[in-house]
Amino acid sequence: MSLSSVGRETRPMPIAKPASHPGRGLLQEEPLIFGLGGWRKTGVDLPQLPPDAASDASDLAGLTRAERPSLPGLSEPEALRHYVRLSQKNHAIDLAIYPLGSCTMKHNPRLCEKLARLPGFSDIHPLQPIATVQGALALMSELAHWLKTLTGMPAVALSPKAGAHGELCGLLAMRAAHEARGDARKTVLAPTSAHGTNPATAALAGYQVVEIAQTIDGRVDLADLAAKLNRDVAAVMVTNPNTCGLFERDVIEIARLTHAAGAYFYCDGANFNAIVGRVRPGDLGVDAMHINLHKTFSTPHGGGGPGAGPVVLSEALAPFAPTPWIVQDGSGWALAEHAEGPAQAALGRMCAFHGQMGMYVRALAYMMSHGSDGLRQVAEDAVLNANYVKARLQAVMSAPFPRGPCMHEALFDDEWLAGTGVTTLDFAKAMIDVGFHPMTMYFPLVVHGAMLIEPTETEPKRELDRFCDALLELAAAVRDGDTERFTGAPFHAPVRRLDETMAARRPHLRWTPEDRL
Amino acid sequence: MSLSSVGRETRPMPIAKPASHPGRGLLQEEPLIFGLGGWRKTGVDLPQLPPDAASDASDLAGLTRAERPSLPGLSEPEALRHYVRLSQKNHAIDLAIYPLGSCTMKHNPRLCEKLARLPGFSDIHPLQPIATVQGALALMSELAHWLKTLTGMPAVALSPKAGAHGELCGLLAMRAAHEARGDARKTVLAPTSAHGTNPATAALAGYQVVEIAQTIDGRVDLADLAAKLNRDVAAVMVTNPNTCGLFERDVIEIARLTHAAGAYFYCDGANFNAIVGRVRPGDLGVDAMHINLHKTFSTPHGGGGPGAGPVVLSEALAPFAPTPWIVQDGSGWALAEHAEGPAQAALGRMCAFHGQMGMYVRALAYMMSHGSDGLRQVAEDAVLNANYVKARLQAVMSAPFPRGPCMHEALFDDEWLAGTGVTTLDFAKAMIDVGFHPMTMYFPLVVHGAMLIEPTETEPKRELDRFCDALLELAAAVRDGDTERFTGAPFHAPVRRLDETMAARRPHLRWTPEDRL
Amino acid sequence: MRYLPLTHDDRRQMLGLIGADSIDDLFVDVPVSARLPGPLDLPSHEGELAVERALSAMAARNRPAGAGPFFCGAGAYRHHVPASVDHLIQRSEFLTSYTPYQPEIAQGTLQVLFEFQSQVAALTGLPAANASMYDGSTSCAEAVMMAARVTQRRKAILSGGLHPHYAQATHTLAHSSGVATERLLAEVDGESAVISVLDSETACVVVQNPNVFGTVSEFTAIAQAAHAVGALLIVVTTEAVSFGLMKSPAEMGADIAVAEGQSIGNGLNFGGPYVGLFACRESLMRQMPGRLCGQTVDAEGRRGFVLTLSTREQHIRRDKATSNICTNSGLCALAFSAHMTLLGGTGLEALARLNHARARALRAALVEIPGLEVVTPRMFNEFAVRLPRAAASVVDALAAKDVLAGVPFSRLDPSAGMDRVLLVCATEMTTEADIADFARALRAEIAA
Amino acid sequence: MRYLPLTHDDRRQMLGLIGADSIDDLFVDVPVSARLPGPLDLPSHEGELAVERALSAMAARNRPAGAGPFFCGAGAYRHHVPASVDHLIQRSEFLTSYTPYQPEIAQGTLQVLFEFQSQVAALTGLPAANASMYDGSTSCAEAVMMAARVTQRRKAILSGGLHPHYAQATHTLAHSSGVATERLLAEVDGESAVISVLDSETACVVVQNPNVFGTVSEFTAIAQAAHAVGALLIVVTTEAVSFGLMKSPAEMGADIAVAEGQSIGNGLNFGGPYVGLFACRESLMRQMPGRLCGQTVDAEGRRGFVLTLSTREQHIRRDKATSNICTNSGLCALAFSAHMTLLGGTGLEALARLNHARARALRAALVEIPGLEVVTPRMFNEFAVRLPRAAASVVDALAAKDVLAGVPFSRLDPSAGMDRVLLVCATEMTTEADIADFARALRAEIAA
Ligand SMILES: Cc1ncc(COP(=O)(O)O)c(C=O)c1O
Ligand SMILES: Cc1ncc(COP(=O)(O)O)c(C=O)c1O
Repeated sequence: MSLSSVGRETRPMPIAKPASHPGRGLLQEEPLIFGLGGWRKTGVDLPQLPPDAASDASDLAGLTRAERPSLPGLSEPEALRHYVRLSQKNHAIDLAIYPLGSCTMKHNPRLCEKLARLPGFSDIHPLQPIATVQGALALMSELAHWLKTLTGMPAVALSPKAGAHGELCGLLAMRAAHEARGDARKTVLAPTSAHGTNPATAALAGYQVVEIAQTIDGRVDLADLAAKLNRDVAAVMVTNPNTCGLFERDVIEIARLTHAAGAYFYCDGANFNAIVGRVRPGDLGVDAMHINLHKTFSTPHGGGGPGAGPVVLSEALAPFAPTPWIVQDGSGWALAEHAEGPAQAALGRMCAFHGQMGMYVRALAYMMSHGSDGLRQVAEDAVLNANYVKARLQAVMSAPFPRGPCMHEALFDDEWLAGTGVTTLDFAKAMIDVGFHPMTMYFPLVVHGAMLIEPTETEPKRELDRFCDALLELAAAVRDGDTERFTGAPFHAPVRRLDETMAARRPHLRWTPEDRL
Repeated sequence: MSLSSVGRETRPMPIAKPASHPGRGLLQEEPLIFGLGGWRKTGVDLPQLPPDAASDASDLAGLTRAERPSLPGLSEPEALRHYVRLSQKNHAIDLAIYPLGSCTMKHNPRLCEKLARLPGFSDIHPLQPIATVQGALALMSELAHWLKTLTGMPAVALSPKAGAHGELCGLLAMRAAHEARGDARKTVLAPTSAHGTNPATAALAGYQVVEIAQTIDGRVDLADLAAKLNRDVAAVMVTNPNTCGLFERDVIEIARLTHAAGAYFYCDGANFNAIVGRVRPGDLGVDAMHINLHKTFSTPHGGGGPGAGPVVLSEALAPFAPTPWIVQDGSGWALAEHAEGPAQAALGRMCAFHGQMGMYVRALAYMMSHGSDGLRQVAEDAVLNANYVKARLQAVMSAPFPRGPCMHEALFDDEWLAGTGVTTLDFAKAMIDVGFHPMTMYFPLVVHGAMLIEPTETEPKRELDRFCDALLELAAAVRDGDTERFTGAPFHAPVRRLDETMAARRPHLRWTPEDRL
Repeated sequence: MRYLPLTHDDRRQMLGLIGADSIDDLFVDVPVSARLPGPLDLPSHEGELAVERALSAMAARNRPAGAGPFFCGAGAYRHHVPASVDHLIQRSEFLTSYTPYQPEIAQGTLQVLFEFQSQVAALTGLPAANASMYDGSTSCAEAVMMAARVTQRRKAILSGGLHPHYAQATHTLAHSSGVATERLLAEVDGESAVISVLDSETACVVVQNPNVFGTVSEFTAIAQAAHAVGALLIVVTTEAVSFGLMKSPAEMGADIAVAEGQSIGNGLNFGGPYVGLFACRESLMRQMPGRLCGQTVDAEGRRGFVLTLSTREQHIRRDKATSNICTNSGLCALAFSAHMTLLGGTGLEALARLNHARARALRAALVEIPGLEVVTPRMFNEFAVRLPRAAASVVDALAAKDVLAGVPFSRLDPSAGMDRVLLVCATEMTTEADIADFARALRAEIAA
Repeated sequence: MRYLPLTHDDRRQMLGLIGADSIDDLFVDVPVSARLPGPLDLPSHEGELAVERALSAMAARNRPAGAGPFFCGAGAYRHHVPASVDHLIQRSEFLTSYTPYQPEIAQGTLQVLFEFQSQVAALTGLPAANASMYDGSTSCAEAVMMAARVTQRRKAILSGGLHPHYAQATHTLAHSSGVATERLLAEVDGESAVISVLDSETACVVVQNPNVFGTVSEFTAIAQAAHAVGALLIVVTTEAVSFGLMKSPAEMGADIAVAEGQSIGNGLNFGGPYVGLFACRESLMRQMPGRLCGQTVDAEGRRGFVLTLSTREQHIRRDKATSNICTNSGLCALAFSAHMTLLGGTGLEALARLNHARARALRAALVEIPGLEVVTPRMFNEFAVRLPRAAASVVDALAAKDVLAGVPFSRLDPSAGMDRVLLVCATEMTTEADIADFARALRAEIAA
């Protein structure tokens, strides 16, 4: 994840407005669809209705809407142009490094897009007769096999729709397990450095959240954990590698203490990319861990989603996995869709149908392409790239945890900016002007003015050098006191710095006829 | 077609070079593939060879190359990024109006792209048994039916690969027809306004080219034509609507005179878009006309091709059409691939195999989508858009043929720029700075400093107004003597004006290790 | 490996600069006992061709909806998606971008989201729409949690016409926070039954239109009754195309409208990814889950868009957030919005009418079959029929004849005692020939 | 109509501004007799769905190469094209741009063309390559015309190993300008026979490697003989993958090299669109047909690319141009270049070796069949076999068994008296199972 600011909404100083052009070079200004004058148009040709059909409304008498939705329709040329123009105002992994820490923005193979579009996958209905979707179920169980083998866990629930949904699934399984043995519990322990979804999920699952302190070297404080563990604690949630990009050295002890207290150990697997093929969470005592297929296994982020968050489960939690379950039956594959038979203890259903099939296809294609050898290499190159960036920038930018290697991401703070009049936010916006997307800012919260850089394994050395050179050049400019370059940034983006304060003060969430176009 | 200049290669005055960034905002600088360091790499994973296979070279002893081609290979992330970055340095019809006169840059439906990729079309071999490609032959004959009906001509040769190839096919059919009756001829008549491919084709077909004069209202001078017609003339080549965007009022008389002299009438059909569904060339006395499927029928230009140039033929020329011919036989469709049987008199083969199948699929999908009603509307809207632009700009920009309507394109000259120090070329480059692609310049040659604007029917009124407003604003700037804005243009394109003179003086056509990267 | 740019030389040089002897030095923090010595027991890397062959073989073992007669609906619908929509969502700049946290270089995604929100608001009639949820079912669950927050009450009433999967997903989520879900008995025309069980403990009632049996209803009375006891009305829609013709949730007094957006712009995909639509009254805006895109200006006063009101969200409010959702369904929202932009209000209404006409034609054909009874009183594009025997067995028998006959209600809810009920659906994709084949096969099967 | 943005209102307003009463006023220059009163007798417009159904039905009546055993080559080859290549050529900015006549806003296309030319130069070994031709056969024809221009001679000798379609296309073009084409008798290993007919009238000799029978040869002696009489050597290659392993045309003394580039980056497409590769010696550069992209600098001294030496071309030189070609095969050149960039020299060599190995495996399987004789002495990835009876009938019989057995030579040249010769090809797409099925079916067919 990434924040442009936390409680630090940007509020740029206004600047005189220049003559606006229809476009500039290749960059086109583009109005809203509401400004393109398609109020009575449509860009879709449908067959004419049989007149009787049109007229006869016996079914719908009194049930139809007063007036048709007032939405513009555009011819295909207009619509296509609208979106192509807009697309060019976006940064993308296909354009340059996307160094958002904790987001694992890696290359998305086009093979995966192609395969997900095979009619045999894209044009099948979730409730077709089981005999007509044997290939789909086979693919899901093959994916499950890879996930279980890579994590060393006995079971996996595929249906969660994203990481946060997977967290919820994991905690609900723990709740079900506790309830099953009449041992209701109230709290969840999580470090301050945890990603926002961890406490949010715990609350959604009906738990109180208690924070665990962090040691000066950026790991969970075992003593504090031990002190806070008690019979009310349902789960301990730890991210590993953690959000500071560090491996939790004492993870096995964390698991032991957690289990000793009768609690379960939830591992946030968003950073699995750093260890895939080199470490199995199952060997660390984990009870549940979600895997963001849209991170480690490269399903595209698509400007915010969709993703998928399968959750691997320990023996203890497996019986409580949500429905549906894929089960082998003599003739082939079947689905246990209700809490009965093998799925009797299931915690229920996380969502309609069977989860994110489109992501399963992509993730499996990605895994098979890399293989067990390639996936191990993924982790190694991801960690190597992060340490390379850390090594190159450390001299100039201050790192809160300088000693020892980092894992897949390099963390810096804003100590080095102290007194320069340049904030982490300013520095980030200035990166845009030299062609780079900023890193994750102000996360994790435990580090002041955090800058979290995750290059991923799909960045070539050349791009890393380009990136580090640019940051070092900017850092030099900071030292030279060239402050405007930062406080006014960005200068070269499609728009200048945006007023987030105004957006929040007077929320304007949709176009209305009163608006300009 | 379009020229950035004719004998007027641009040679910009050098300017001090600014600090170059790796990128600027979203626009990324991108080196050549040779600069990305993939000399020992590959982005393709192939199965290992059986060792014996690798070693055994009994077939190839002494025949293998001294060293492997020294070409870089890039991983998919690097390769994809390379091309996506480069793509953003292009203008495209999907971004804005592409007003190149004579080029018919219209919207390319994505449905056509999708259908051309059906394995049943994209994955069939041209020499598979005829019984296994009946659908492909059916599609070709369906396309032929549409082309013959729309042009009112009895026959069509599909195989020519582009318009110029179609011109050649037409002239060779005429040559064959003349030779067949022992009446060898030497010359081809064509107006000065003709597109360069007309004289070039005539020469390639072994004819001498004699130019026909033009009347002051931009049409073929009948008297001059009559005077030049004689027993040596094999063909008269006329573009209709012509390259000035005007309909040849006397076209029927031109045909009559031509036939009276025993010559054939070739019509360049590049501008068929202006009359499709409203006029049938067959009703005008045409003997042969090529149809650029990549213009009128919207197969994408792809940065220069591929296209397709089927040629419709009159009764007189039909027997001489090149092989292959599609013929119906009892059991279905067949191909006459050799000059025998029905195709006995065929002029020969224009190319290997059967022509541009990929374009046939797209063109037929486009035709069926529009239908006979929609195609007629295409011509009407194309002509309407051109006349609208002419009407809006005429007040300020000088039109050589102001009186009467134009057809699909509006022609202006540079009289209105006289004495301003701004040339047609300068004006065009300045259009780039306000977000528009220039019109066709310096063509047709009969008009001084020509500016030929073809909007096509797929431009909405809003875009035409944006375009006209911008040109009128620029015209005002010219009158205000703001000359630098033009002579120095473009300022906002990915690169400044390029030195074409140097490129031609010292041709540098490939990267060599001596070059910078 | 084609996806890994580093060469051995690169790795050596980089380790050198880092000052590490080998890659293992970078994994020192991993407990020795947990370090894997080598690759796991899984196949090693494969070329494109091999992977494509393997997955194509799996795909070939499924029967695509487009391969023959097909009548499944029940929450997932087969509609025609224009080729340009799938082309657009594959644009690198949309496909491979992240959540637009840096607005200055994400205006493309942000403007699309603003337009999407505006479209959802127009369709539902409710002014505040968010930037998408996972799908319709999780939107329903989140709506119930939101209602509980707003009303400070802990009981939700779910109508007997609510899609069973939606009811189950809602129960799963509500249960753990102590919000009770009272689900009425499955009933073909049962929406209005919710009125009788309303009380002052009720946080919200959840009704669906058209409901899972395809029945179309009027909720104004329910809205009044709910509001009378201080409860909220949540209207669920699983077939978004119906927005083109049916009364909008707002017209019937809904406080929150949630919908499955898959029907517009998105394929069946065996159930996911889909896109959840979520809209509510202005006054409830700050209680909404999910991301919101808002209009603002840049330093030069030009219009621009940003993610806003994020103080509701997990990354800022943490355990006080309105939801835990982070990654949502952005690209599916783009597909929805682009298809909606092509349709426009005019096209959507025409599409809705066409769907209704097709369903009427299907009903006319099936009603002729002896032993078959149409049980849905008023429908849009799907309806329920009662068969002389268990629907599941009939469906399997027809599948063997390559006709996908619809969804047996028992598959969704085995305990409802509706084993003979079959849910069938028709859309603009359904041809006369499909209908004839279906009717013939079904008649034969029932007679047999 | 979904592709036509103008509304009736727009049209009315625009006609008003133009000062026309109706659209007919704009067609006044059309002779009355030629004005069509209304739409022609063709179907009227159809929606996407209907068009997709109609064309899909046609596609379904073809047997895709990928649907089973397949062994056709003879100038068109089935290779694996990486998914990213097809994705890239669909980028709006490549797909929907025109010939790069405005270099400042076409640097994307221009840099690709410069890289393409550099790649073609490296593969052929000849320094001057153009920006593509229609295909291999028209490149061959243009090469002969170019040789005639350069040498001022009017006779071209075509080897008996040259693809018959190439020979015919060349004859068609050369004939009309009075350039005689002397085509030697079709012969499996006949390239060297050209030497005997060389004389001082000869403008060029055209040889192919591997030739149409799959035979791989050495041309150094031919080059010397040709140069000795002042003729040029033109080397044709129809299987571009062979550049990864075989001697380059330049290594063997070619003056001009032309090739079909389809094998790299482009599908079979029933014969088109393909992409012609054209390269020559530096000294012949200005006589080349087609477009050339050259490197230059912009006003700020930064590197950029432009189309150059256009004084050779039709749009400037008109009837004196080196060719009439205008539209070429730009997008196929991009596909070629992108695939080549993924392969690199390393990958191309590996791919070539793999193709050779597969063909050897095929040959090993077929040679076992009684009555079948392998006639190609040295091959790369295709070869000719002689069957006991007419190859065409055998091929048809096997097609009925869903095995596409290759190309009967008689299909290319019925007059050569080689009716029993069958051309077969194997690539990286050919599996062991395909080969086994083929061998089994062929053995049975021959025995029958
Ligand atoms: C550490 C961590 N945990 C959890 C999540 C939530 O995952 P998702 O966005 O897939 O819901 C993220 C996503 O950014 C994350 O970085
Ligand atoms: C009038 C005219 N004739 C002929 C041609 C040549 O057609 P092609 O480029 O398809 O060879 C063109 C192409 O621009 C043209 O405009």
